[in-house]
Amino acid sequence: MDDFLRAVEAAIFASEEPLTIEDIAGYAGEGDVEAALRDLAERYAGHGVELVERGERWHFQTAPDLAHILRRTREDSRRLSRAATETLAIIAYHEPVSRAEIEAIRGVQISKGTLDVLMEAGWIKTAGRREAPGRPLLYATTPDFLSHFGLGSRRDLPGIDDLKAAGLLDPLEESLFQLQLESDGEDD
Amino acid sequence: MDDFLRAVEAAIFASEEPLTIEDIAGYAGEGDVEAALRDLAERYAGHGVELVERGERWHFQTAPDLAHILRRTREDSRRLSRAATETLAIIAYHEPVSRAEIEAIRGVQISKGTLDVLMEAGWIKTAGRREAPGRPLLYATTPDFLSHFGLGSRRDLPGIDDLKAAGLLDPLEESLFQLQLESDGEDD
Amino acid sequence: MGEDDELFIAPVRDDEALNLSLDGWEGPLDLLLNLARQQKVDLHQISILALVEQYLAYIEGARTLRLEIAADYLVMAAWLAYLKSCLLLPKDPMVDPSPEELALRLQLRLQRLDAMRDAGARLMGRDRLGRDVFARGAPEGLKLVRKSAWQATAFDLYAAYGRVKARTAPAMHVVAHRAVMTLEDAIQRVAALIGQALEWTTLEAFLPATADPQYRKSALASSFVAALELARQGRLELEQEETFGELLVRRAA
Repeated sequence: MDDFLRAVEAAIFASEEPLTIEDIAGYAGEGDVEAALRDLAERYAGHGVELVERGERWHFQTAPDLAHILRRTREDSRRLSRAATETLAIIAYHEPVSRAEIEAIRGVQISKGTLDVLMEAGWIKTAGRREAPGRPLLYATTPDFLSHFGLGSRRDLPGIDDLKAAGLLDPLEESLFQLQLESDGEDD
Repeated sequence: MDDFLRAVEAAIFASEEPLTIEDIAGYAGEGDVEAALRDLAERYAGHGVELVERGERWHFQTAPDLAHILRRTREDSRRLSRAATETLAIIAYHEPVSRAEIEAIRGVQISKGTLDVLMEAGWIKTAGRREAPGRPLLYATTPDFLSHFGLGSRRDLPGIDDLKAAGLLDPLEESLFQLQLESDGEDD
Repeated sequence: MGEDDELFIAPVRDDEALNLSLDGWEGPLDLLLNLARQQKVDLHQISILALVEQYLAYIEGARTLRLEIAADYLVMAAWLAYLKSCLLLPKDPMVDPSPEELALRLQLRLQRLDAMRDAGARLMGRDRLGRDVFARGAPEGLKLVRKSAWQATAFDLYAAYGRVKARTAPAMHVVAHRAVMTLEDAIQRVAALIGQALEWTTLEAFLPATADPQYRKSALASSFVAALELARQGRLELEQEETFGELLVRRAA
């Protein structure tokens, strides 16, 4: 195992968070980081520990099939409410998306705490404003979202291609009964 | 690699503290933990990461010879000094421009350090020499300058009329005061 | 999985009418979706008319039980009743969008919500970091050495340029003309006039006649200083009987 490979391995191992290729190069110095990552991923294949890429950032984690021996019961306390789960899914599949759009899909107003919980978990962030009347604030997922749910990128979101093909992820602006009943108006 | 070995590896990797053989057996279940530890230590020999025993507890650590690479420079935000900001503005509005010209426009001398800071920030670069007596070195802004300040091109810089409208051209009492201060010696 | 069960709350059965409650639903769309799932067909093939009937019956049931019904459920009921009548009435080609189109949109809405609900459940069921898979428990951490990243905003930049421009622009100074009596003039004048003043005379008597209060003030100030100077030179004497009293002058003996 050459020193560059060892350096890449050590840097990712020592880091408290996933590292981008640029981050790794910053530690390991001159060399082909991508080739080293491929090499390492192969060496670790079948181990109890694996090298994975999540949102263009790399980290080691334990193999999923060992979950049963490592699972810590206390983690269950961090269960997301149904509203938060749906909201997270809507943001992930539609991002960037405004609050009004999330509400239109769910057919119900978001309580303030819902987005806060997702922000606090580090899974969503604000992502600028839409250049449209009212300039609504937009939300998108974070790299930590991808790491947490074991997604290489948003393309790995379960079923996203099918949903897209079915038109179920198309922009949705009109509110549910907008055409018939000018409802009391939606705010964001 | 058998599942017992993988479990031992994963348990040590995921643990927040070094584990005793009993701890490890608690996770990995039935099996010869000591043999597994020997096996793992051998597999990791020569890696950037090693399995080590300290006081009858086991943990992974990065190889000692790589300690020096696990250090990296971090960027700390520092506000640009007034002298540097003015110099940068003059270069942006008048580029390409020589140091003597900058000083003439600014009405105050600039220290070498001022230009160095702007170079280090990646906002200015040298842009050849003027074909004039003394062939003075010329300075211009970089693409990083445009992106940092959110400008599509130098044409997006507000014009003199815009500055006037924004009240930025009002001769301030303060500017006189500043002149006095700076002539005493400028710092960056 | 338990998690999924929670997402799809068990449908309400007719024989459990007393359990009829609106608390369990997150709004009318949620209720509609759950009713739609009772049709036990793919959401593509759902009968909107049947769904409308179910919803209206549900709301009616809640009404007879005198449950509190939130306004949005009633709005949805009104809209669905309207949709139902449109679907049953003979086609009017002038109506745009057509009732079929509206029904299709509602169906699409339900599919969208259903898809997101399903996606949420699938996300939660993944191997999650910190629950199913674990990062290194005790990373050494990477050391950082500080380096400067220079910060300045666009406003700083423009303000700086404005400052430079304001500073170096040729400034035109206009000094307003003011009538003043200089100290030199006052000394000459007081020195000339004191020759005639053998007795104590007020300083004011030496001032020129003027209607300009500013000039008078200037003349008084300058004449006072002139009197002090002349006194210093031993050419006149000064006297004041009380604080702020009249200032008297006469030629030195």
